[in-house]
Amino acid sequence: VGFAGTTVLAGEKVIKIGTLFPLTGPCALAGQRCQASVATAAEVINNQYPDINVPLAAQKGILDGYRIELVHADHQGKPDVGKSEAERLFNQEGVYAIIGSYNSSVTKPASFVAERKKKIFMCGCSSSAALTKRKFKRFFRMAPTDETESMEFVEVTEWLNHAGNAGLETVGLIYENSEFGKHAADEGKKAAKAAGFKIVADVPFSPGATNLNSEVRTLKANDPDVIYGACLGGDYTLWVRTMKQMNWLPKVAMNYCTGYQDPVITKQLGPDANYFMGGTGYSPEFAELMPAVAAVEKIYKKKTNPSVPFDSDSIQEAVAMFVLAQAIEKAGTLDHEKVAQTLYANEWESPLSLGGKVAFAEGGQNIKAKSLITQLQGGAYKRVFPADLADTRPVFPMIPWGDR
Amino acid sequence: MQNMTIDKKDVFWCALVAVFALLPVVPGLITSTFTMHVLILILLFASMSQAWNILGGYCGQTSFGHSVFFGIGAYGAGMAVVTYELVPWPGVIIAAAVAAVVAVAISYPCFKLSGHYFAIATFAIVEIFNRLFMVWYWVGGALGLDYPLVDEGTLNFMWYESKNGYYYGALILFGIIFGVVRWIEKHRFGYYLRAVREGQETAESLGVDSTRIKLAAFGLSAFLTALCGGFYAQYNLRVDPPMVMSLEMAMKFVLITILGGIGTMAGPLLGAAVLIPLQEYTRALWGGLGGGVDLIVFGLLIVVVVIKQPMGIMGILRDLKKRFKRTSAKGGA
Amino acid sequence: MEMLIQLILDGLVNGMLYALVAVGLSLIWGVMDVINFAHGEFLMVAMYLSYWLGFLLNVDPLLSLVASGAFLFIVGALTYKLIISHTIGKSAMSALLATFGLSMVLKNVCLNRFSPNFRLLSDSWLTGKTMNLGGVLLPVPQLVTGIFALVVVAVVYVMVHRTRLGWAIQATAMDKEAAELMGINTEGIYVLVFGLGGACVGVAGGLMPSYMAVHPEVGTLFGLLAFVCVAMGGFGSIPGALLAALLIGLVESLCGFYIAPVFKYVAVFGLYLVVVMFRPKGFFGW
Amino acid sequence: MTDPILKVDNILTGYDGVPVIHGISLDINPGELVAIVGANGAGKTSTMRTIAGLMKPTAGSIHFNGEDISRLPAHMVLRRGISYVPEGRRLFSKLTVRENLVLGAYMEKDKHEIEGRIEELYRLFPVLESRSSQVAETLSGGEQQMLAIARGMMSKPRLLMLDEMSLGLMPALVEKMMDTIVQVNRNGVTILLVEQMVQEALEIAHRGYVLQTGRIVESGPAESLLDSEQVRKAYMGM
Amino acid sequence: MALIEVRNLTMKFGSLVANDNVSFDIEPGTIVGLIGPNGAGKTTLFNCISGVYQPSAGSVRFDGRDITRLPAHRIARLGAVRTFQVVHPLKDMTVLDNVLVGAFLRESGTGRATAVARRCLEACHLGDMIDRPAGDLTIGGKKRLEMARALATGPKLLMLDEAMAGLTSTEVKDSVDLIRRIRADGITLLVVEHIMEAIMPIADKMVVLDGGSKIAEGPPEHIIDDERVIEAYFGQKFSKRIKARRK
Ligand SMILES: Nc1ncnc2c1ncn2[C@@H]1O[C@H](COP(=O)(O)OP(=O)(O)OP(=O)(O)O)[C@@H](O)[C@H]1O
Ligand SMILES: Nc1ncnc2c1ncn2[C@@H]1O[C@H](COP(=O)(O)OP(=O)(O)OP(=O)(O)O)[C@@H](O)[C@H]1O
Ligand SMILES: CC(C)C[C@H](N)C(=O)O
Ligand SMILES: [Mg+2]
Ligand SMILES: [Mg+2]
Repeated sequence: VGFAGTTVLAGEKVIKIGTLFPLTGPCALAGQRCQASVATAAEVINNQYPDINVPLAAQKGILDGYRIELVHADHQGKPDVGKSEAERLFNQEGVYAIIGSYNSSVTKPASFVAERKKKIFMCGCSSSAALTKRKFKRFFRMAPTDETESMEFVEVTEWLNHAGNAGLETVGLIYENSEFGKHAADEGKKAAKAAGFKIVADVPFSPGATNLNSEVRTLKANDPDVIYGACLGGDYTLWVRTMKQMNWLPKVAMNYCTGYQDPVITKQLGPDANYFMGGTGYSPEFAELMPAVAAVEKIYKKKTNPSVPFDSDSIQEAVAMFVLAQAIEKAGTLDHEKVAQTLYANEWESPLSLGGKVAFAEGGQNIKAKSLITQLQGGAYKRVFPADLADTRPVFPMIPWGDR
Repeated sequence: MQNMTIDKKDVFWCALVAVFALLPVVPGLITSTFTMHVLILILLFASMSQAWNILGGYCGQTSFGHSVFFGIGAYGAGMAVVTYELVPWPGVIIAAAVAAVVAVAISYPCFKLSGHYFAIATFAIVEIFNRLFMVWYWVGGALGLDYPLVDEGTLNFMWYESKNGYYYGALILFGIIFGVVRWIEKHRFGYYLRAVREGQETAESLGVDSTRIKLAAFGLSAFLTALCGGFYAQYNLRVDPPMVMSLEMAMKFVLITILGGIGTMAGPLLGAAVLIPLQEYTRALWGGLGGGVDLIVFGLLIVVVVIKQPMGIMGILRDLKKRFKRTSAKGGA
Repeated sequence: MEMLIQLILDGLVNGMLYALVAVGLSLIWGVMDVINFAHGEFLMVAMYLSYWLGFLLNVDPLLSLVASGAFLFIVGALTYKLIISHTIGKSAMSALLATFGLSMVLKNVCLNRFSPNFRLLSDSWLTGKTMNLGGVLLPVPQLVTGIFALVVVAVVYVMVHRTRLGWAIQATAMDKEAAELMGINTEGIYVLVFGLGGACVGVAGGLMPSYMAVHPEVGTLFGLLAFVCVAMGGFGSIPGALLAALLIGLVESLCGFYIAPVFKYVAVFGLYLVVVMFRPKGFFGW
Repeated sequence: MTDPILKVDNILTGYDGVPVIHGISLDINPGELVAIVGANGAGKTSTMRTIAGLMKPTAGSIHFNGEDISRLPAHMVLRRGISYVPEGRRLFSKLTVRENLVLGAYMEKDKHEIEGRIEELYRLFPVLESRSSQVAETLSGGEQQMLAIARGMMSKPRLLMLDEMSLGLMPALVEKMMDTIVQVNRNGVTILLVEQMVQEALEIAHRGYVLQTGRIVESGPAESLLDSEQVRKAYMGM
Repeated sequence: MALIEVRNLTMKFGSLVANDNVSFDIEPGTIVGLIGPNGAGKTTLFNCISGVYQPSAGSVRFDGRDITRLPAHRIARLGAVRTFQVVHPLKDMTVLDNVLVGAFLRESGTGRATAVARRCLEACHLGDMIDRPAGDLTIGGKKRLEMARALATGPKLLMLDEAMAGLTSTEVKDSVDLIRRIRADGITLLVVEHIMEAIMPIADKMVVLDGGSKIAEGPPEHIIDDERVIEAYFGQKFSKRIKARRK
């Protein structure tokens, strides 16, 4: 029984690409955005957009008239489902490659399927460093890893000590106890320890918590100067709200690409969202750094409901689509081996990436991946670090709840 | 009259044996790996639910805790391969034994509880185990265990391109577990199980040591469940607590059995044969739409089946049989 | 010392919220012996209703809880009429299966209609207010929820134990057929009980968007905790559910702080096991 | 002659489509005490359950006071004035004796009236008064039976149906129950009695019906049934 | 030596003394009737002997062994099996399966156990119901099922708690015949019964309880004339009748 679902019209040349994201379940919000992001990129590639300044936008399709056709799949945030959906995409739907799949825990088994089938797996934003340490030959990841982000956090912390005389010594961690949170926290701890900071609080919590009282109390009791946070969605708002209720804040709070960078967070939390910091790969406020994004984002906004701009995670999925298409175009063939080699061999133009370029090291990590440290000020993501890209000085220490 | 019923039963069993005899040649007939995948899952989930059925169906102790044993089995395989870089077999066997021991250990306090109190206790146990495994570094904690690329074959119980190996594995598992239950059903142990379910006091008045019976049922059920867990780890190449040791997984054991017909031999198979394809095909059809349409349809279908036939699919079959009998009786008269 | 007081108050306030969620479940479970697996999703639906009323019509949660209570009454009654009534007297487990299906439907219909976005009312009357009692901080929204919880629990208790209707409810719970022979319209009682169970959780959900984000998954853990509360208190015992909920809140708070936050739910579920080891029918169960 | 208070006309009922009552007709006049006797499994209980509205007849009709009640649910049947004391007691096991009695008068809202009825019944069954705050579950078998009857009478029915009332009662009590029933009947309550103790039942009844495998095989004045050779042989072991 | 020796058995529920210092013996091969007013403590005594309750004081010896604190299933294994006054059929199992559970106590093979079960069912006049779910039986049917099930365990002592309640006189007669046959097979019986037609003719000895204490013990003829028993249990009218019938 085939579930082809699409018919190839006579004469039309189609490259099927599978998308694999958590469209339902606890990570559905992010997953749906990622899916929309890939769809946006595919639309730009398939049609002529002379005014969009992104490779392949100006031409129609690739490889002389091939159109990209997306086949969407939902892994619900579950590794077992992700693995079987990946197999279905390859075997049943006959997709050429898969883009996905947000959760690192799912990306691992799903990309395993691709690797042993000798097919390409493009990963946008899964952030576990382990993914690109597996020496896979057909796995490529666009985003920086938690490892790099953690080192960045430490760098910022040191910089604040240095430039701002902040006297930051102790670090606390709060993270959802999932594959992602745990991994991020481990990296954070490692980096902080290496730089001589003292870890005074290590607070994992079960995602989807009914309250975060004990978690925040524990933080408050240990009173770290800096917090590295990895909380998603509802948990992030709950965390911030709970800190407010307990009338406590660290001097600095830095967040992995998570709840912090959600484009609607400022709407949800209002002014309470301010003065938190985090790693950011993209935000509409970066327009001057990444001028090409605006036009693409217009399409993206139409595909999201409620309509939102790109965020650092979802935009990476569009990058993945663009880079893959560029590689196919450049390789001039659909041969997986050749395309994979081409991907490795070149440095790719990527106006949607903060670094502007994409290039892969062995294992598939994008070595040009970059993120900035931003701080929410007045509801906007202000760039605060590194200095050469900054547009604002950080507000530091965070303004206590009572004085806002 | 008596002969007739025996004859009919024989026909039924012959038909069943014929179907099972055909099962091994299935891989030759099916080219789609997705269909194979669905078949494998049907066999696996039927086996899991049958293992659950020993305790939950025959013995009447509704456990929402079986994902603990399933998880232990999965961790056994996973740790053997990932942590100790061995073949999965010793891990699975040890884990199955551990699962049985854990079952016996937790059942001591739990068996004092009746009905829903027991059910909630088992579910509390899942939540506890899940959260402990999430922070237990030795078993991988929240990071879970990811399979490395190992050689294909029976020794590693790992196949990449073809699904036939997994299919036969699932079939053997299915054969073992259904065989065990079939044996139980016809022997003293099975009668005692049901007697304990229907009335513990009565059973004891007839000389049945209900505590021992329940312990045995729990241990056996856990052991078999763990075997299925090991298979699942090998099949999915990853083990982590939300995947194998969650309440959601535990619910599947219960749902499939209830849907098929609780406390019956064929129930788990029927339930899995309906629920799994429903789940997989609705997802294949509508999952990509993104709005959870597949899950809405899936949920609605469950509700409709229950409304139409609260006794499960076995109930539907029984109704059909009754109707058939009545019409044939009329015809005969 | 101050910390201890603070933690105890934290726990009690949270416990009262759990009680409010659990009381409806206790009613349904105790009277009908039906496990309503969709209870957490009822909560979620109520939260959405309250959120939308606040977002679109600017109704404060303190007012919309009336609407969400009423709406969930209807949802509960309909659930009984359309689904549960078909399973009564058949297999004990079929209601569980049906409500599991229902919970899946509700969760995903909300996901489909309202998107997976999480939503929070950030300018309700109560949002962000805290009360400072000599250094001990208490969040006002949770406190108000707690007060509502006590009121609702008291009302339900009085209704079940001090009124004619309550007698009828208890009689129906014990022996449906015999109750009918007393002239009690048991079908009506069932509809009412399911409706009331819904209404209780409706009130809880109505209040919550002023401090908790609403999203399709929000009800899950609350649902689980409600199950534990009801069982720990003893099925059908409303004071039992309240006591259990408070205890759960306390254990969560104290263990979360003094041992480690990751273990707080381990402690909660462990508490249930400990309680039923000594009292196999919960605190006040039969 | 007056119209019958209860007229059962050729009813058919069964369980899961398997018929157990194959066309039963009964007429009961106001003020009568009628006994239904029959062997185990003859369908006595099923007949009563059908009249009480707990089972729906697949054919035939039941008229009470001229009104067709065959489609009414059980609680509506009670409101018409028919009280059924079921086989096997069916007490509210976790409630006290007194609470069970109060529930028996569920349809009555007047507190004093309820008190009055309870007093009355306590006079009839003094044991119950001494156990009034004991939980029904822990009563002895006989005590439970008394409570069941008392509860059935709490609604002041016009027609009282008693199913196997003597089951498990000690001889002295059976005697007393029979006296009580006659007493209740004299007070104007019509009674339909199902009994295994055929002799005792027919001794107090005005009329009787004999049921066999879902059909009425004999009926008539109680004395003539007592004398009937067939009845004596089949049910009285003589 | 007596098969069962009950010594000073006392059972209290809170302040209520359900059995008060009860002692009696049962000789092997006899039928002992246990009677007494409703609530006298007969069922409670059964529960204490069969291990459902742990007596507050006193002891029970069975076949020369102290069984006072043994769990119910051990006592059943030793050969003292009881039926329940409030019937407890294993509802969703068929009539045959119900009895099989009993039969498995002595026969581990399914085939032979089935043979035993069928024999017991025939004896209890349930032969034509074997494939029906036990829940479908009428009260009388369930009572006979209880008996068949207990019988199938191959007991030394069979304790029947009102096994004949709910039967018509003719059916009672059948059951009495059955009990006689059971005794002829060498099984000792302890029978609680309110139907005197059933118990009087066959009992070798009667034990009468009232208010938890034993008020009389002896052969049926003596018991009938015992004033205390008439007062507490039979009632005047009834005892007249039964005496008349005896003549
Ligand atoms: N719940 C049931 N399901 C199926 N069949 C039943 C059920 N209850 C009774 N029956 C069958 O219906 C028939 C009539 O039963 P009913 O209870 O009316 O008899 P009865 O005359 O009251 O007998 P008894 O004196 O033993 O109480 C019997 O053959 C019985 O097996
Ligand atoms: N579990 C219990 N808790 C409290 N009281 C009990 C319990 N079981 C029995 N009783 C009481 O003990 C007394 C004896 O009860 P029992 O059931 O032994 O009487 P019985 O002689 O069998 O009467 P019957 O002939 O009516 O069956 C009764 O007064 C009863 O209320
Ligand atoms: C923040 C996300 C990009 C990280 C993702 N949840 C992961 O598992 O890697
Ligand atoms: Mg009857
Ligand atoms: Mg008794």
